[in-house]
Amino acid sequence: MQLIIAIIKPAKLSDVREALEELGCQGMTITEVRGFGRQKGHTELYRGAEYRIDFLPKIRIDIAVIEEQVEAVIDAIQEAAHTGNTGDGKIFVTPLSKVIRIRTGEVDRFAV
Amino acid sequence: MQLIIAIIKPAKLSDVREALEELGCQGMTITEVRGFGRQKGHTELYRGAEYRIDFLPKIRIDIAVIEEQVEAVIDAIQEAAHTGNTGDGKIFVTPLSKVIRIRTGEVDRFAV
Amino acid sequence: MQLIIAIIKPAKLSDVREALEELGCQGMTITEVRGFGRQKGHTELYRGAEYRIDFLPKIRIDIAVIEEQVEAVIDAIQEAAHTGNTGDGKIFVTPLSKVIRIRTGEVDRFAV
Amino acid sequence: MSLSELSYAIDTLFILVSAALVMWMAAGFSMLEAGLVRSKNTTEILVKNILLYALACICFLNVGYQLMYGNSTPSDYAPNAYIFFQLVFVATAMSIVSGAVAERMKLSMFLIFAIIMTAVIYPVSGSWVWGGGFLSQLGFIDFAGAGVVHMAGAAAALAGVLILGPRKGKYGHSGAVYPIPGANMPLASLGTLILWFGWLGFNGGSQLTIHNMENANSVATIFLNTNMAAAAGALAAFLITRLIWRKADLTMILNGVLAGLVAITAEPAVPSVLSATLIGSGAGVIVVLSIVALDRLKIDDPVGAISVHGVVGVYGLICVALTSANASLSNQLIGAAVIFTWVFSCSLIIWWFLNRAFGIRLSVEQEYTGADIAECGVEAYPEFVSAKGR
Amino acid sequence: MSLSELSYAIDTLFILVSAALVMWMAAGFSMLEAGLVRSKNTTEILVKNILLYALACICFLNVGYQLMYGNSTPSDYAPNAYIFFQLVFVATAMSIVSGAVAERMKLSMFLIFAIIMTAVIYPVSGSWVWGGGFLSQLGFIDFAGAGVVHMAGAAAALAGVLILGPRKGKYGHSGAVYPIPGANMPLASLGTLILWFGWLGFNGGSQLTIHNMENANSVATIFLNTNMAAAAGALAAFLITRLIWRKADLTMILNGVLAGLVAITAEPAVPSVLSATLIGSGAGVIVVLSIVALDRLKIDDPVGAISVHGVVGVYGLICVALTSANASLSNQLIGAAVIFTWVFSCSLIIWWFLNRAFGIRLSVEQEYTGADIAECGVEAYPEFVSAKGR
Amino acid sequence: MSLSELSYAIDTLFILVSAALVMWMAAGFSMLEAGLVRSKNTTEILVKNILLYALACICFLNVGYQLMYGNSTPSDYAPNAYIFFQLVFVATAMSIVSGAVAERMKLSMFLIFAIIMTAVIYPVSGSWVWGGGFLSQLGFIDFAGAGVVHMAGAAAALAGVLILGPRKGKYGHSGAVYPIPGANMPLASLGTLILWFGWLGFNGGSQLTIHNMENANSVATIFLNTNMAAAAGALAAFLITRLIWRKADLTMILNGVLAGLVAITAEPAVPSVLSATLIGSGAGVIVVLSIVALDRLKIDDPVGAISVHGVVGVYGLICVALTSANASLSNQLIGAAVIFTWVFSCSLIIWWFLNRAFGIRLSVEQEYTGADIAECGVEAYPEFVSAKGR
Ligand SMILES: Nc1ncnc2c1ncn2[C@@H]1O[C@H](COP(=O)(O)OP(=O)(O)O)[C@@H](O)[C@H]1O
Ligand SMILES: Nc1ncnc2c1ncn2[C@@H]1O[C@H](COP(=O)(O)OP(=O)(O)O)[C@@H](O)[C@H]1O
Ligand SMILES: Nc1ncnc2c1ncn2[C@@H]1O[C@H](COP(=O)(O)OP(=O)(O)O)[C@@H](O)[C@H]1O
Repeated sequence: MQLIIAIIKPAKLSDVREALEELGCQGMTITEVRGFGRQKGHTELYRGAEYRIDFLPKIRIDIAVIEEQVEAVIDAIQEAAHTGNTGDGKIFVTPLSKVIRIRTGEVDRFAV
Repeated sequence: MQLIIAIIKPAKLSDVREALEELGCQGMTITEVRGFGRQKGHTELYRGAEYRIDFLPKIRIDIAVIEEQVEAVIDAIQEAAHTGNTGDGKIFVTPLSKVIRIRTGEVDRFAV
Repeated sequence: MQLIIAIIKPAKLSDVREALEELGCQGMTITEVRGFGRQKGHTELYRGAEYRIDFLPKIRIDIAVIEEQVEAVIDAIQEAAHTGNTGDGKIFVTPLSKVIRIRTGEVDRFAV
Repeated sequence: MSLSELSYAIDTLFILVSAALVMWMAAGFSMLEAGLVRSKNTTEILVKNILLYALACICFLNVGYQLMYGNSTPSDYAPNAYIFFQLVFVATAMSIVSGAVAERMKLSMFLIFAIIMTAVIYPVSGSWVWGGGFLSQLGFIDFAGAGVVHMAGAAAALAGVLILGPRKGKYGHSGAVYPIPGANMPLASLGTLILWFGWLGFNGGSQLTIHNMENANSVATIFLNTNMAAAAGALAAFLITRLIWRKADLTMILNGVLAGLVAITAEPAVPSVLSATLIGSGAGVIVVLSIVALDRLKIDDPVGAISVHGVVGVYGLICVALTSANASLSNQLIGAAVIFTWVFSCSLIIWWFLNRAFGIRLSVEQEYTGADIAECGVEAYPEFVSAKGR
Repeated sequence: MSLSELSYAIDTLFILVSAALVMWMAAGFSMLEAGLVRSKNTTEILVKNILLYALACICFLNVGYQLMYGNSTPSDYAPNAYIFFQLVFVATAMSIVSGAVAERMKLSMFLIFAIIMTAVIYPVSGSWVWGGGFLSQLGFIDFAGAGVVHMAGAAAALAGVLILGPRKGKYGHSGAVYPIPGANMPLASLGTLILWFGWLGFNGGSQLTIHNMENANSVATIFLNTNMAAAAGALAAFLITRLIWRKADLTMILNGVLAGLVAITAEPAVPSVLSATLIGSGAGVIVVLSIVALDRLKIDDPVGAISVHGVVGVYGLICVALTSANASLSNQLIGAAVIFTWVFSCSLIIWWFLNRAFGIRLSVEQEYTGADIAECGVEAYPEFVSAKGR
Repeated sequence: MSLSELSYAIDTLFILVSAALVMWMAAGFSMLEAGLVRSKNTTEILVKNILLYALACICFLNVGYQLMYGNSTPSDYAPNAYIFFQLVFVATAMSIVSGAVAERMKLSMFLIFAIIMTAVIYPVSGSWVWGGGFLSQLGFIDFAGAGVVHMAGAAAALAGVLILGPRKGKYGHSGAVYPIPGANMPLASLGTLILWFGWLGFNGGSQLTIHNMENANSVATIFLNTNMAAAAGALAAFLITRLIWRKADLTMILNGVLAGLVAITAEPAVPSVLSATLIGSGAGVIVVLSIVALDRLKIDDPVGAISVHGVVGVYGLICVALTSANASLSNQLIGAAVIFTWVFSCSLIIWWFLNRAFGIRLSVEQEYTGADIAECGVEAYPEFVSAKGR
C-alpha cells in the first residue's frame, strides 16, 4: 500500500478527479494548501505599500492505493494535472504500513 | 514510530479526541479536508441550475505514536469515529523515521 | 528522499521560510492546521457561557528533501521555529519512495 | 394651497419617512439574525426574514388591518401613509419570532405561522389597545408597541421555542450550556445599528402628527429619549457583563441596545431625558440576566429575542406606570397579561397543531447538515472553508 | 415667511430626502453585486460601483443634464434639490450595467463606457420622455423610470454581455449550465433590502411635490404600492422556485423583490393597492423564468440584471396600459422599443469599438486569478481560506 | 395652527431627519473600521464603536452640552431636536479616534479617554466656534465641523497614536512598510457608503432651518455640493493611485470619498457646484499623499483617520478662504491652529497619563492573539478558517 500525495493547481482538480475515477479509484481526500516554489507569486498593493504573495493556492490530494495501482495512478495524475507551466506541482509517494476502513474494520487492500 | 492519519466525520472529532486523551495521547494535529468516496454528496441549487457537491467536509487527524501504542490508538479511533454509515472514513498508518520536539530538541519517543 | 513535516507556530512561518531558502530549498507546501498538545488553549465567552478552545492555529510545512539535506533542513527548521515556549511544535520525518515533478516528469532528486 | 393642506402634507411626509425607517428595520432583523446563527443556517434565515416581511404586508393589508382598525381612516394625513406605517409594524412583530426559532424549524411551517400571526393573532390583540378596544378603555398605555408589537412577538416566539425544543448540542447533562457562537459579528452589529436607526421612525412616527409646536416637541423628545435609552442599555449591558465575566461580550451589548429601545417604546414621549436613560440602563441589566436565566431553563433562543422583546417589553410597560401620570401599575400589568395570554395561547395551539400534523422541526440529519442545504440549496458563504465542519 | 415659501421648503425637503434615499441605492447595488460575484472579483466590483457613481454624478451634472432638460429649472422647489435627484437616477441606470458584466470586464473599459452612457446615451433617450421630447408627446407613460432608467440600463448591459461573452466555465457542451454561486449571501440580501428602502425615494420622490392633499395622497400611494409590489414579487418568485425545484432559492427571491420594484416603477401612483400586488406577483414569476431562459441562451448575467431591469422593465411599461386610463398599449410598446433600440444600438457600437480597439475583456489568466488581484491589488477577504482555490 | 407653527414643525422634522442620518453614521464608522482591521480585532472594534457612541451621548448630554452652549435653547424648532443633533456630532468626533488607535489599545483606556473627550475636550473647543466663543468672533468659519469635529477627532487620534506606537510588524528596518490588509473589503465599502449617505444629514442639517426659500436653497446646495465633493474625491484618489501604482486601490478610493466629504464640510453652502467638485478632487489627492507620508513617518493609522479627518480637515478650512467672501486665510489658519493645539495637547497629556498609570497598550501576547480574545472573548468570524494564522 502506498499513499500518493499530489500537489496540483486548483483549476486541475476536476480533471484529476475524473481521471482517477476512470481508473476505478473510489476515494480520495483533498486539502486546501498553499505552495512555495519556482512559480513566482504576485505583488499586491494595499494603501500605497506593495508586498509579495509567495504562497500560491494549491490543492493537495491524498490517495491510498494498492501496490498494483501505484504506477497507473501516478501516470493518470501527471497527465491530468499537466499544463506545462511552472507550478504544475509534485507527486510524492510514501509507504503505508496499514489502512483501515472505520465503518467495517476491513484492512489494507479491502479498505481503500 | 508511526504516523497515524485518520479521516473522520467532523461531528466525531470531540469523541475521538476524548478517546485519545484517555489513552494518554498528549498531542495531535487536525486539518479541515474534504473527502470523496462511497458516501454520496448532495445536490445544490443556484439560480435555477442544479449541481452536485461531491467533496464532503471531513477532519483529518495526524498523530505520531510510538510503536507500542499504534494498535491501541487505531482501535480507539475506530471505535470513537464509528457510526456504521458510509463516509465514516479511513485510518492510514505510515512509518516515521524521526520525530523532533522543536522546543527542547528531544527526539523520537521523547518527542511525541 | 524524505518528507519532512513540521508543525510550527504561525508567527514563525516567515522565519522558517527564510531559513529554508538560505539552505537552498526551492519549494515547500503549507497547510493551516490546528494543534492539540501541552500548550493550553484559551477560554472564550459567548452570551454568558464560557467554553474552551483546545485546538490552536498552527502551520504545517511539508517539504520533500534528498537524503543529504535531511539533517540540515531539520536543524534549520528547529532553529528558526524555536521560541522556547510550549507549543513550538514538532518535526516528523517520513520516507518517500518516489517524487515526481508534474511539469517535466523528472523524478526523485531531480524533482524536488 | 392652504395652511391645512400644508399641514396635511407635512404630516404625511413625516409618517412616510417614519414608515420607511421601520421598513428598513426588516434589514436590521435580517442582518442581526444572519450574524447570530451559524453559517450553515444563514441563507435560510435570510429567506425567512424576507418572506415573513412580504407575507406580513400582504396578510395584514388584506385581512389584519380590517380586524385591527375596522374601517376608520385618518383625515389629517394620507390614509395610505398610515396603512403603510401599520404594515411595517406587523412585520416587526413577526421578525422577532424568526430569530428565536432559528436553526431548527422547517421553513414551510414558519411561513404558515407567519400568515396566521399577521392576519389574525396580532391584529386582534392590537385592536384591544390601538383599535379602541377594551384595553385602551381600561387606561392601558403602550405608546409605540412595547407590548402590542414586541412582547406579542416574543410570546409567539416563546410558544414556538417550547414546542420546538433547543438546538441539538446546546444543552448537556447536569445543566451544562454549550455556546453556539454566531458566524458573523459585524453583521450582527450592523443589524443592531440598523434597528437603532429605524427605531427612531418606529417610536417617532407613532406620534403620527408633527404639524404644530406641541407635536413637534413631542416627536423631538421621542427621538432623543429613544436614542438615550438605547445608549444607556448598551452601557449597562457592557458594565454588567464586564463585572460578571471580565469580558466585553459584544452580543450582550447588542442585546442591551435593543433592550433599551424596547423598554422606552412603551412611552417615549413623557419621561425626562434622565428617566429615559435610567429606563434604558435597567433594560440593559435585565436583558443580560434574562438571557442567562433562560439558558438555565433550557429555553434556547439563538438571538435573545424572548429576553429582549418579551421580558424587557413587560419591564417597559411597567416603567410607564412610574413615569406617566395617566398610567397605573395594575392597568399596565393587566394589559401585559392579557396580550401575553392571548398571543401565547393562540401560538401554542397553532405550533402544537402544526407539529402534530406535519412536524415543525427539521430532521436530525437536516439540522446537522444545516437548513441552507436542506431548504434553500445554497450555502451562505460557499467559498469559505469552515473550521467547524458541520 | 409665507404659505408659498413653506410649500417651497416642504417640497425641497421632500425631494432631498428622496434623493438621499436614491443615493443610498448605490450602496444597495454595491452590496448586491459584491454578494453575487465570487470572492476573487469582489474588491473590483466594489471599485466599479463607487467609481461609476462618482462618474455618473460628474458627467451628468456637467454634460447630461443640459442634454436632457435643457436650461429649464423648477420654481416650486430648490433647483439644486432637483438636480441632485436627477443625478442619482443616472447612477442607478449605470449600476445595472456593472452587475451584468461582472467578473470578466476590464475596469478601464467599464469606466469609459460609464462616461459615455451617463453623459450622452441616457440623457438623450431620457429627454424624449422626461425632457418634453417626442415620446412624452406621444403619450408614453413612464412615471419613475422603468423604461428610462431600468430598461435603458439593462439594454446597455445586454449589449455589453453580448460583446463580452460568458464567464469561463459557466456553460458546458450540449447546453450544460454550471452555476457559479456568489460568495456572500447576507451581503446580497442586504443590498436588496437597501434597494427596497431606497426605492421608496426613487418612486416617491418622482412625484416631486407633496405640498397639498392631492400630491400627498399620491406620494403615500406610491410608497404603499411600491412596497406591496416588492413584497408580492418576493413571494411569487419564492412560490415558483419552490414549485419547480422544491427549494427556496434565496437569490431568486431577491431578484423577485427587485422585479416587483422595477415593474411598479412605470406607474406607481395610479394602480389600486391590489393591482400593485398583482403587478408585483407577475414580475416575480417573469423574472425567474427570464433568468432561466437567458441561461439557456448562454447570456451570462451573474446578478440577473438584464432580467430584473430589462425584461421586467418592459413588463412594467405594458402594465401601465392596463391600469392607467391615459396610457395605450401601443404607445407603451413604441416607447419601450424606441428606448431599447437607442440605448442598445449605441451601446453595442461603443462596446464593439472598445473591444476592437483595446479589448474589453480580462485575459484568461487574469479572469482565472480574479479581477481583484489583476486590477486592484488587494483581495476582498484576504484572511479567509477559500475552498475553491481559484 | 399658524404659519409659524408649521414652520416650527418643518424645521424640527428637518433637524430630526438630519440627526437620524448622523446617528446612522455610527454604523458607517463601525463597518469601515471593522472592515479595515484584521479579523482577530474585529469584535473589539465593534464593541469600541458602539460603546463610544453610547458614552458620547451620555457624557455630552449631561456635561458637554452645557459647556459648549450654556443654557441657550433654540426657539424656531424643538430644542430636543437640536440637542439630539448636537449629540450625534460628538460621537462622530470620537469615532475618528477609534479607527486610528485600532488593533493595539486596551478597551478600558479607550473608554476612559472617550469620556473625557466628549464631556470636556470637544465641548470646550466647540464652544469657541459654535458657542459664540472667541474664534467665532474672530471670523473663523467652520460651517459643519471640518475643524470642530473632524480635525479635532484627528488631533486626539494623533496624540493617541504617538503615545501608543505602531502595530507590531507594521514597520521594518530601514523604512520598510509591511501592509496589514483589513479583513473585509465589502464591509469597509459599506461603511464608506453609509458615511456618504449620513453626511448629507451632517452637512445639510447644520443649516438648522429650511422653512423659507433662502434656507431651502441653501440646504439643497449643501446636499448637492456634499455629494459632488465626495464623488470628486473618489475619482481623484482613484486617478492618482492608478497613476502611481497602476492599480485601483479600493481603500484609497474609500478614503478619497471621505476626504471629499471632510473638505466640503467646512463650508458646503457657499461654493458653486464646480468649486465643490474641485475642492473634493484636491482632497482626494491630498489624502492619498498624506497616508503615504504618515507611513513614512511610522505613524500607524490602520484606517487613515488622521489623514482623512485631520490633514484634509485643515485643507477644507483653508478652502473656505478661497470660496467664501467672509473668510480670511489667516483667520482660518488661526482657528485650525487653536483647535488643533487645544485638542492635541489635552489628549497628549491624558494619553500620556493613562499610559504611565495603567498602560494603554495591550500586551505583546494579547496583540498577537488579537483583541477579540483578549478583551471580548469571542471571535468575529468564529467559523471561518484564517489563512494568516494569528
Ligand atoms: N520540495 C518540495 N516539498 C514540498 N512541496 C513542494 C516542493 N517543491 C515544490 N512543492 C510544491 O509544488 C508546487 C509547485 O512547485 P514549483 O516549483 O512552483 O513548480 P514546478 O513543480 O512546476 O517546478 C509548489 O507550489 C509547492 O506546493
Ligand atoms: N483511497 C482513499 N485515499 C484517501 N482517502 C480516502 C480514500 N478512500 C476514501 N477516503 C476518504 O475517506 C472518506 C470516507 O470514504 P467513503 O468511501 O465515503 O466511506 P467508507 O470509508 O465508509 O467506505 C472519504 O470522504 C475520503 O476522505
Ligand atoms: N503526537 C503528536 N502527533 C501529531 N502532532 C502533534 C503531536 N503532539 C503535538 N503535536 C502538534 O505539535 C503542536 C505543539 O505541541 P505541544 O505539546 O503543544 O507543545 P511542545 O511541542 O512544545 O511540547 C501541537 O499543537 C500539535 O499540533
